[in-house]
Amino acid sequence: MPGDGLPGAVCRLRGIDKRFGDTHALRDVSLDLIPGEVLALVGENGAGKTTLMNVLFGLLRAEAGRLDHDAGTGFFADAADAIAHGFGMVHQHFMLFDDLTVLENVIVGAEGPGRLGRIELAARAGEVAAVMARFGFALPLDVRVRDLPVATRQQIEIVKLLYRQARVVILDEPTAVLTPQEAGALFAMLRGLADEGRAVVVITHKLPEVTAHADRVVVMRGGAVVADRAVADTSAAEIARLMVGHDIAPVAKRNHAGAGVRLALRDLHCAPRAGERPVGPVDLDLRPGEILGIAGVAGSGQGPLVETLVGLRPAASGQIAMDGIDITRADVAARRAAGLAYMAEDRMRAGLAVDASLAENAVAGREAQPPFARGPFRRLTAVAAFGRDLIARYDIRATGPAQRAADLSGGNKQKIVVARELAGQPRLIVAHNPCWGVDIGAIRFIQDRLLEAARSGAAVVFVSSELDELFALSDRLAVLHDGRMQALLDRADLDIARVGRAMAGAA
Amino acid sequence: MTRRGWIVPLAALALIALVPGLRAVALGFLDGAFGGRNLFNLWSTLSRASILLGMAIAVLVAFRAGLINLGGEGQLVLGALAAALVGIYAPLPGWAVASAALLAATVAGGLWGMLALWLDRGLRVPLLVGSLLLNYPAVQFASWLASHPLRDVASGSAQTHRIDGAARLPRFDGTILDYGIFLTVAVALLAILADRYTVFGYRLRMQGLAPDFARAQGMPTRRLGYQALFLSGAIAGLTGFTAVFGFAQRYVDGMLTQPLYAWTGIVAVLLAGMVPWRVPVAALIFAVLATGAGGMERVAGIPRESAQIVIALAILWLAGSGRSPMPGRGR
Amino acid sequence: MAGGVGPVADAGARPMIWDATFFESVPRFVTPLLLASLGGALCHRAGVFNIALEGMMLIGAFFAVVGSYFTAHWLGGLGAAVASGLAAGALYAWVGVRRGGDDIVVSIGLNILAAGLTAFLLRAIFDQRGQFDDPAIATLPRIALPGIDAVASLGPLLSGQSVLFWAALALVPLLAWGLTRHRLGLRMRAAGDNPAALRTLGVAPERIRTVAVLGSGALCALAGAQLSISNVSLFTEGMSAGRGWIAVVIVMMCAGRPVWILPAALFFGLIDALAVRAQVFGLPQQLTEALPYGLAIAVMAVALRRAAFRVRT
Amino acid sequence: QDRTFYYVSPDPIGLNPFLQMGEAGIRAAADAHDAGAVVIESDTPQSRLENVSAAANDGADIVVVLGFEFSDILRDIAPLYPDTQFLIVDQCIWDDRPDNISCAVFREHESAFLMGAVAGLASQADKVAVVSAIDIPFLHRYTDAFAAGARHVAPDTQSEVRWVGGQNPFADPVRAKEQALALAAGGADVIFSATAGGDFGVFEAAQEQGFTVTTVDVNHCPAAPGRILDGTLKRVDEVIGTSIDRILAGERSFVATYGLAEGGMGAISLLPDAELAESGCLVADRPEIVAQVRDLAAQIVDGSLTVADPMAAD
Ligand SMILES: Nc1ncnc2c1ncn2[C@@H]1O[C@H](COP(=O)(O)OP(=O)(O)OP(=O)(O)O)[C@@H](O)[C@H]1O
Ligand SMILES: Nc1ncnc2c1ncn2[C@@H]1O[C@H](COP(=O)(O)OP(=O)(O)OP(=O)(O)O)[C@@H](O)[C@H]1O
Ligand SMILES: [Mg+2]
Ligand SMILES: [Mg+2]
Repeated sequence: MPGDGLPGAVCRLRGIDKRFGDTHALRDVSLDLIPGEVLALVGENGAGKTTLMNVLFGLLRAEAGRLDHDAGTGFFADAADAIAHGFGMVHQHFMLFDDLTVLENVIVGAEGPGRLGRIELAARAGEVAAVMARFGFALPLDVRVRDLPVATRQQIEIVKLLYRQARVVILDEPTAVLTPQEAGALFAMLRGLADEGRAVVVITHKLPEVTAHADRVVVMRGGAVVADRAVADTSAAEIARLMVGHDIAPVAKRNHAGAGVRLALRDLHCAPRAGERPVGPVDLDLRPGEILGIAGVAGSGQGPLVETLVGLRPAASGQIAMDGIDITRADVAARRAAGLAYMAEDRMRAGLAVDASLAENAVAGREAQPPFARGPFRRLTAVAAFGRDLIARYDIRATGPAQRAADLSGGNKQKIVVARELAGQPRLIVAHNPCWGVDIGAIRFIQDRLLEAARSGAAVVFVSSELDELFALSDRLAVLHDGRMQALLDRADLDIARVGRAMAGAA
Repeated sequence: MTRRGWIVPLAALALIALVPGLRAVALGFLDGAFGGRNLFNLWSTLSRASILLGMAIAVLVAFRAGLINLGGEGQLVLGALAAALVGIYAPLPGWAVASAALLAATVAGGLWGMLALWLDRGLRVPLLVGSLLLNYPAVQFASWLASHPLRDVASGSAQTHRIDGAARLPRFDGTILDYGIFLTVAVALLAILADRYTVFGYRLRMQGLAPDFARAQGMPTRRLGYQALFLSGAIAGLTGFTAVFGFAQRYVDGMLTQPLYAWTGIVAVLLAGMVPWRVPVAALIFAVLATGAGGMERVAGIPRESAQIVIALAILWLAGSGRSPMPGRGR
Repeated sequence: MAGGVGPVADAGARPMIWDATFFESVPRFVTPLLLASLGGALCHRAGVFNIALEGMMLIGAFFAVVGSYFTAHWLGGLGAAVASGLAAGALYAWVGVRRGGDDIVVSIGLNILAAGLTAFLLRAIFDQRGQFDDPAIATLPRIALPGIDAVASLGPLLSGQSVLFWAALALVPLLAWGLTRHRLGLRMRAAGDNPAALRTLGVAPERIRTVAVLGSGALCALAGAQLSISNVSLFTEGMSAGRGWIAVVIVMMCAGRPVWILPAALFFGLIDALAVRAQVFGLPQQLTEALPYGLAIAVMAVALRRAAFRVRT
Repeated sequence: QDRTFYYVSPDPIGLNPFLQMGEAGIRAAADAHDAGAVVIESDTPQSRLENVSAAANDGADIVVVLGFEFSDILRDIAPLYPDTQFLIVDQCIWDDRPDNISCAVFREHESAFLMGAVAGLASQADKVAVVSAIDIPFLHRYTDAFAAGARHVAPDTQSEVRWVGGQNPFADPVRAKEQALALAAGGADVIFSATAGGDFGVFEAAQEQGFTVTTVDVNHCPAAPGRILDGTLKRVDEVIGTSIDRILAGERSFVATYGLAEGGMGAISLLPDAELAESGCLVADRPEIVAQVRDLAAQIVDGSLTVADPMAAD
């Protein structure tokens, strides 16, 4: 009975169940989407939020459950079906075509009428321009997406939905890559859409956004919905407790900065690759035991800076010194020999050889040193023993040192990286988003290890996209904007508004 | 192979055993591969397997490092050519000629291999295409040398003079199999052991599996790449040496290209799923297929191209079953 | 001439390379390269690294002869060639697109299959080894251009060329237009750019890529048909003779852009034609053989250094 | 049938008339001696080696191979099979020939010289040319002797040569055709086609451009009506028959040489008038040319005219 059973709701999910192999990603989930309402969907990493939306959108098949919507009953066959029913989704990772123009990005898959498949480009451009005018966007239609900044890309995604006349608008972590100010503007726009009678769903990890902008919040944990209530009836603290199942004590952080300078950057400029914007100048002094946080919206120059620090890309000019020794021209191996440890952001490609075994990953970087090698020959027993040792000490969930790294869960993969990098008693740690995509338990574990390393005298450069964890761990915080150091704040001066302004480029 | 992987071959075996016509074909095949008076065909098969093994190992070394070297043919031919040059012109005692030729062959093949990587790293011509294109100048240069300056005019063929008898690789009595097989087998053994038991092998493997990872761990990836391509080319060159000093006793235009040794080597490595110890097995299987198909044709009149078709279908079947033999290229 | 054998040509024989038949021969070399490169471009743009162009060409060359011989009409030859190219493309699509096989492995498999299958069928159908020719093989019609014939320099170049030459030329603007202004073309570029994103828009990238691979199969087969039932009227084993690889180079160099592919194919066709003629300069034949490949490396080095193309390998 | 004769070809036989004659010869010999005949085609150096070995292994009484590709192979293989007799046609092992190898070789240059004479006489432009497979000494027997023949009858004649080359020089009509077209464009109006499997391409070019052709080995005239002047005849089939007779008669390790005098080489214009009229060749309508060619042939046979052997010259 379409329509009848949905008083006030545009769609209704009931009893959804979904497994990926041994992972029970969704357990008996039910959810109503209501026109005119902004719904926040929250939960820790891996709670099942994205999976649930993918099921709703026809991108994944549920094993059990049903979907009722205002035009009928039954799951959508595919994304095309969902789009045809007025559903639109902005995905967690941008789903844009870098080499296509903005206009092409918007119309692919909905090219409109046209004889024999011809695209009436002028007519489509007019329609897209009309949509943008109505919602106050100003995007250049014939620029390639590759050449646009992140916040603009976000807007293209939303224009895509509006062009397709979506009545249900789902955004998966849309604010992860935005400054607080940009996020505020986005929510204002979403409120406008809701006021026109659309149902809006926002997935986010930022609880202040939930309390400030949402009407209703749904909390997921371990694949199940654990709370569904009006925002007015709850608080950020309660939502956090619901998410992790217990209260979270704040990280115990004390300043251990010692004397001397461990890392000195002087007028450092990173060598840009083709199509990149220049990064620099960066000037910094970092003391032993000190944790320097680096904040900035994605693409502000964190990547090039980190790569230059660890020796993966040359410096265009300027100087890097470690313990007073110039290492500007030293390669990765030399820097590592001098005590550098590096936790790469892209753990699947740079942090790990996922097709190699756990033990082989664990000894990387020291494969030629005793006890793992004698002369040119490897000592396989020592390698395996070291793998077993790490498994025990870091509580890595694996069948043994010979297990393929690819078969471990995300958090356990990251534990290998952390364990390996800390095993050598490093003097300088460069950690790039080390807690990205791992669950809250593992996050605490990794953060504690970093604090421990700082306590025993290592200097830490801690690059993260999460302001919360930057605030919790940093002794000082550098904010990057468009490749330049926009601000350098002491722990005592940390203030969300101030950091947000610096991220957006204001002084 | 998985459990399911055995079903197709087993079914094929059963079919062959039950149908009389097929049985005759199969017997012709087996005789062509293993039989003959004094097991002559078995020795022929081994002789072919030796060259295929060399080429497969050459490919393996590069592929393990993630470097798609399709230039084996040029490296093989230049190695053979260098060996022939030394073999014909070096005024040395037999054993010294052979050693110098071996050295020249490995260096020539190795340098040609490195050139392909330099084109990639230095000029951005992708290795896959650059190494492939480098085959043509190498093969044509060898063809020119064999047809003009180095030609054994009296023979009427485009071929160089014969290597002096004292320098040749000896043959097993009464067969066409020469001692070159000791060289290729030794190289294969070394490569398989080095892959597992040396730091160098480990680094090559890591670079092949995850190049960004190897770089981030401070492995000398640039040097490793050139070393891998030099080794790969050198092994191909060594294989060329065994062909010139063993099988042919001179360089004959087309002797290494027409039988598609280099391509078969690549295919053997792919079919072995790049697992080192499986590569010699695959090389042997291809040698058996080739000589056996010849026997099948002689006995039963079945065109020997059928073997090629079977190989191609096997590759496609493996590719489609999702077990990508290329590291880091799978799904 | 090297090698000590006295020259047969009389001393003073005038080198003749820029004569009328030379220009007439250029389109014959250009057409197969152009068709195969355009086929490769479809795959390139759709994100399929198809390096089986060589094999697809060979299959097309063979079946063009089969169709032309049995129907005694060139349309039969083209029809059979296209059908075989589509079949080869379908095999590629099944293994490489639907089942997700690695492009390089699938391509190598298909190239080997093409060589083996054509040799096998040559024997099975015509009971021949190596080569099949027969007066019954109908060749493609040549299009005479009465007006242009009169123009001294252009006459031989443009008049009397096969239908496929004109078809290939016409395909260049058609594909260039289609890739931007046709729904399928836009989706192809999208599939090559970000297949996951295309899927979220309700379009299955596999389907688009399948179309691209089928198209490349058909175009490569036509390239083969030009070789076997237009340039000559016969089939020889290995007839594609490395042209498919040159086409791969052209596609990469031009990043799959039809408008750039045309001059590149002209260039390599010209080199190919020159290589055949270069003996008049007394150059050893092996040098002229190697020339296109050496030049391909050089041109690629220059082209790829200048423009920062993404080359997917 | 208690005897078996084997024929191992160096390349796929295909439409290569020379290799086809080898097959015809072995079958005729087998019929004549009530023996079995087995034909094996090779395609690579390795398969030549394997096929010769397999033939000997199968217990062949006589193994006939065609072409220079087999010299090294027989030198190695023959001593292993003393009970088998080997016959190399078109090539020989001159030093240290094992006892069980005999040779039959031809003086191709004698016939090629005659083709040059035909071309020299027929050419209106005083320009003739040769397309041949690959620049090797053996093929200079065709190219050089042809040029010499043309100049012998018409000293002002220019002669040019082009090689097919490529991956497959003995069976590449595509390249053969391009070379012929280029030569025609340069003004040659008679072209000698000595490309083995590529001849068909030269004939196609002749039909398109209107030049005439002389050919090698067998009568090609019906394949390109109105375009072929004359051709050499190489009696491979007969020579195989004669040689097998000699082997069966107990002769060992002989070298037989065949030229115009022995009848192993010939030309269509030298055939009896009735056969010549039937041949379909253009020279049949040019009695003045036929007369001169027959005269030259007679001089070669009686020794008053010697055609230099380009292979011996080197
Ligand atoms: N394609 C997949 N194959 C296997 N497991 C998957 C797949 N997609 C998701 N999962 C698993 O399902 C669970 C739910 O994942 P989901 O992506 O829905 O989490 P999420 O709540 O969106 O987390 P995050 O906040 O990190 O985005 C996780 O354990 C995840 O690892
Ligand atoms: N590709 C794979 N092959 C085999 N097993 C896998 C694969 N991916 C994940 N698994 C298994 O599935 C389980 C769930 O993986 P998933 O990444 O969802 O873990 P998770 O619960 O989200 O943990 P984490 O929070 O550490 O990411 C893991 O135990 C892992 O062993
Ligand atoms: Mg997870
Ligand atoms: Mg998610």
